[in-house]
Amino acid sequence: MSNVAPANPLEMIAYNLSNAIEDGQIVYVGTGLPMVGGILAKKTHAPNITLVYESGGQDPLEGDMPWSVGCPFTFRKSPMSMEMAISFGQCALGYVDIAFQGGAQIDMYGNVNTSVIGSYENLKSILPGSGGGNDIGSLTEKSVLVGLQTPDRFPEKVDFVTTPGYLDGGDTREKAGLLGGPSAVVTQCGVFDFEPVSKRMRIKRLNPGMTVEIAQACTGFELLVPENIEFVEPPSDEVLRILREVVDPRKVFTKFPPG
Amino acid sequence: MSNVAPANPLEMIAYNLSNAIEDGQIVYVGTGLPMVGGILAKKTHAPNITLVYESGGQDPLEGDMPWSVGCPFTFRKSPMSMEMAISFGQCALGYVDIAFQGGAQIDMYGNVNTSVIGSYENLKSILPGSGGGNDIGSLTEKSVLVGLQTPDRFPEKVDFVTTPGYLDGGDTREKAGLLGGPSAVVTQCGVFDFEPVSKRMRIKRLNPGMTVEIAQACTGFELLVPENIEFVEPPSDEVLRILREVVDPRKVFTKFPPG
Amino acid sequence: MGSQYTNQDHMKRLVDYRDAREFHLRKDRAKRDKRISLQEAVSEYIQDGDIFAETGFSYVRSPIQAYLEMVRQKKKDLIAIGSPMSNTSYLMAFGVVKALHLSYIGVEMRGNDKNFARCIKSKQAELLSIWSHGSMALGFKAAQLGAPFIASKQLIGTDMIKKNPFVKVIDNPVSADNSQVALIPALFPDVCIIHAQKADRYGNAVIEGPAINDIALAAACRKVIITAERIVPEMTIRENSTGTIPFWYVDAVVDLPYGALPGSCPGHYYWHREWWEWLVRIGTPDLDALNDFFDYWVFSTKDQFDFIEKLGGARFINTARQQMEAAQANVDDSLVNFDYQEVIPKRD
Amino acid sequence: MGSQYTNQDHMKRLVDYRDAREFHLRKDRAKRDKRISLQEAVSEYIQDGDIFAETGFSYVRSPIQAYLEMVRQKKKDLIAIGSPMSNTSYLMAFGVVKALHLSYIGVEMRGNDKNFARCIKSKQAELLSIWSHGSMALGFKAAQLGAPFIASKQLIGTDMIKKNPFVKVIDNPVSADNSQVALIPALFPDVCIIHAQKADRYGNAVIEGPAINDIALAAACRKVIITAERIVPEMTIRENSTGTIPFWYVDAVVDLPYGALPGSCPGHYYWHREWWEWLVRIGTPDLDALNDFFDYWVFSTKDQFDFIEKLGGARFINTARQQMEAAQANVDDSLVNFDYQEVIPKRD
Repeated sequence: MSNVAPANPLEMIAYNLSNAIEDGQIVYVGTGLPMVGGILAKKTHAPNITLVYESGGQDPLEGDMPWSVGCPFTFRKSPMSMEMAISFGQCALGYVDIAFQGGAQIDMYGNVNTSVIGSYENLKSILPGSGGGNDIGSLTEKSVLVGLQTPDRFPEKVDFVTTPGYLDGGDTREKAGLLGGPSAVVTQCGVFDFEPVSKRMRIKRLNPGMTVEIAQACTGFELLVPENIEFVEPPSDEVLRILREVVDPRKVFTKFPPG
Repeated sequence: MSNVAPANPLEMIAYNLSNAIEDGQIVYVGTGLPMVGGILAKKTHAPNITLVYESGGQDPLEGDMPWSVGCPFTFRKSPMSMEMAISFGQCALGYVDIAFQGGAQIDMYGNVNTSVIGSYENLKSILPGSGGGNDIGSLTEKSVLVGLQTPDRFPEKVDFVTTPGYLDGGDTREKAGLLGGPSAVVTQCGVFDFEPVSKRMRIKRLNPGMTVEIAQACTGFELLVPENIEFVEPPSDEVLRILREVVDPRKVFTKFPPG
Repeated sequence: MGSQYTNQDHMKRLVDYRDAREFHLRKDRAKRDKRISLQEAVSEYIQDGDIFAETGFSYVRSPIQAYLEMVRQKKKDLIAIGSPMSNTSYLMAFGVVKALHLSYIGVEMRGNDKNFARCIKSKQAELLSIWSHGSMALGFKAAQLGAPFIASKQLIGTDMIKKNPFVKVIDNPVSADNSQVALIPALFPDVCIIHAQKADRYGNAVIEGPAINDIALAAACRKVIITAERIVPEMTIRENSTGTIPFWYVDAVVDLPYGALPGSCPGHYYWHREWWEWLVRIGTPDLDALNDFFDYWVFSTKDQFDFIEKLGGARFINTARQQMEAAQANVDDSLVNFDYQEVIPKRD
Repeated sequence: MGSQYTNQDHMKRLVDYRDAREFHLRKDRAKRDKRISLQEAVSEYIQDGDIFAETGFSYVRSPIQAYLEMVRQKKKDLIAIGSPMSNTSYLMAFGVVKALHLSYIGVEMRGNDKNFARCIKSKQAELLSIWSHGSMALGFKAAQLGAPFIASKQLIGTDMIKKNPFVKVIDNPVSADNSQVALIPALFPDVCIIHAQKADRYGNAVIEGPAINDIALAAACRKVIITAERIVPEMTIRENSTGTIPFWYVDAVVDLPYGALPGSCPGHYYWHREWWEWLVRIGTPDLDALNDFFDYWVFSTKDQFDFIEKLGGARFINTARQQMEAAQANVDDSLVNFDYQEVIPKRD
């Protein structure tokens, strides 16, 4: 038996994000768990990926966990920085393979809300706004969405579409003229994808110990369920060691429970 | 009596171009006589002008006459170079006060042809093309046109509008949505402007020894003639000395007859 | 100065390229010594009612000491824009900003900025339009290019487009594919303050590290104040042509070392991370807390040096310098400690 | 490589941002040693029929030695574009270029390029569209920004607009003023060669002096070859983050000192001015003269070193270095002579 503590839910998210990345890809990294996942991938199965950041840092030298997407670790002796408009332009130009996007709400078609709970006229709660989320999600070939899955946070329809997923499903995203699209959703329950025709969210792989019932109970709409449920292979001790000792040793983003 | 040789026709053009510049202005300089005029102005009555170039050089240290708008003397220890699109953008943004534009044909409304004599389908002679001429002439507040005045080179209507002047006269330039416009024309005959309502070319000031009749004989359309003809004050010996010894000592652009 | 906006409607003025052009044409081009104090620069060039653009990246090379001076001087009725615009939050709280074009307000994962919600809910500040970072960045870039607008694949299909009166969606008339595009008009704020690592006395400025939107904003804005970490000889900039902003865009130059604190300044100092957590986690939950926070940090300081004393004085400055040098791999970072005390407010 | 254009119509392909995007998505991202010889790079990455973009500024940091290699390899049927595109003239004469999107062909005041006229008159090459420098520059810039098009005040009111099937004029739907604008589509050439002062083996490249459109073109083009005045260690570029082109845009890196001759390369060498006057004043008036000129300069040389021998060998190289250093005020220019023998052809 291993004497390494099993992954906590945030660590499982970081691990699943990391596994969404293939070696050699160019990865647009946002703040928080995507940073952890991106750096973990680079230090494990995908050493040849290139990380780019919305504040403009391109391919920084490896170093400490950035505290923000504007942290000097995002442009640590990078060959260059790019202006913001040009950095996002790379997503439209097809130079970025994969990007990550968190949100306060994610709906059954992968639309993301980072703007407002309720409405701007009738505020329940105001969120920071799009930032680069809309840009990345509108332009990048593959976006991986990430969030803590609860029925409130995964409603049938988001209160406000900040970042377009598959809009109303089917071919509505394509018809709107958008590029790329969300390819997966990573939560504490596991990994989801989008059914190719309806573009509805579907269970792809559950985390160890999870069940379809738990996943459904965490969700505000009906999840599509494949015939055979697959499970995520738990991270090896070595991967957990790298995650805990090298990638996020101060547990900036992977402490559980957080705060 | 001065023992300095009087200005030759090309030197008079450079001198009149120089006098179109006011101290403190930002001047977009093209190749040839405009360079001579710009540098002469900086070394005489307008020491505080700033020269900018289409290849991107901004405010270079003073030095030798550039051989081209891409010559290192156009970016000699300049604080920065700008990409081409951004350098032209400055004209639209109102950061450039005055620019110069030569052409194989200039018509009665200040339209300029640097594309083709005849037509592309029925070529008499092909010219280099717009280069930055159209951009500068479409965007800059004041453009000063420059050319050797002959009836062929100053036709009623250019064979091809490369750089818009006042188009068909009156308010047609403004209605087309263009910015700024030509403010003067400088030739071996003197200085012309555009009558404010019709926007037709008008004699403003003749060079010493010129007459209305000679100017008209050099022109392929009817020049407007003001009631009282003014004459250009000839350049002082000191200005001629600076022009000949400091600005263009190798007579790259002011040798007459050229070639 | 001496220039007035030709158009007093700020919604129209933001997208009025002819007005911005006229303003720039009337600017004094002279290459003269433009150094004045921060107090004078803020007093003279930030006018009540201006459309004010945030620069830098929230807490990276942002002219935060100048923003605090705006609070001290009780500037009012500004319209804020920027991408991002985390500092606009406290400017709203103190009545400096009355309305905004929103891209993003927050401090990433460091906590919820409850002041922002409070200002909007109480109608202390009004939301005028909603943007993404990239679409707003294209608006500033359009301005810099002298382009009336730029087409984009951003914003399409969202609810932001319904909350943005400036952007229109049309079918692409000129590309190989005629699918929908969003037209982003060139954006012309009235004024911005840019913190540059180096500037000469005339206003030629050097930005090191990410420029974000600042080069475009320097071109777009009618008025530009540079606060400089260092005033350098003109030849220092000319030697390797490292300038990014030419002097003719600039109205005032302020010699302001530490002007980006409590944010970071690449090449100089790492941020004070606790300060930002104090701000969002302790300062923003209620208005009294925010007033106390600003009494302590802003109203009882007169300049950056008073502020630095409260951060820990020379000892803090040395740590912040070491951390930036280590983060930028200019000193051996295995010898530098990045630990800090995360701020976790007590719960009742 | 392994990638094919999805769309074979070059007129459509030039403005097909989805095709360019697909092509970029299929490019090998690996950060690997991309150094190959000039012969290999031209052979492999310049394919007959490609839309080929000129870079640099005619005779300033232009990859002219690579263009001469294209002539030697008898590349054919290329579609040329660029701003400016003075080198396209001789490429037309030798059948390398069969059609072009014209901004400017000439050598400024140095004489009329009669070859250009001859190629168009004889229909050896076809004019596909007519542009100004700035409008074409906006097309490349749109590509770099991921923007399907950019609106401009250029081209309006001219006859160029009638000779440009790509640009459309509409009334501005989004600015304060609804006057006409020209819509410039994003332009996506297939391939360009960029001469950079520095590149590392992976393709990270540094441009010193005017970048013209090259940074945008590196982003826009489906394939990019870098010819480098110097191959430098990766850390040389990282040390001060001086890169302008990231390695993932780049397909091949060629170690090519003197690659911009007989043009100039800022930081390295001044141009050979007589060569350009020989070219336009003696070489272009008739086809026999041009053939003789190229026999001497191109077909009887195999690389830049053979070429340099004909320019005057080490003595010329030293003069060119001195002149560039003097022009850039890096040596005392009062000690350096800029006189040269202007080329005045004998008249019959």
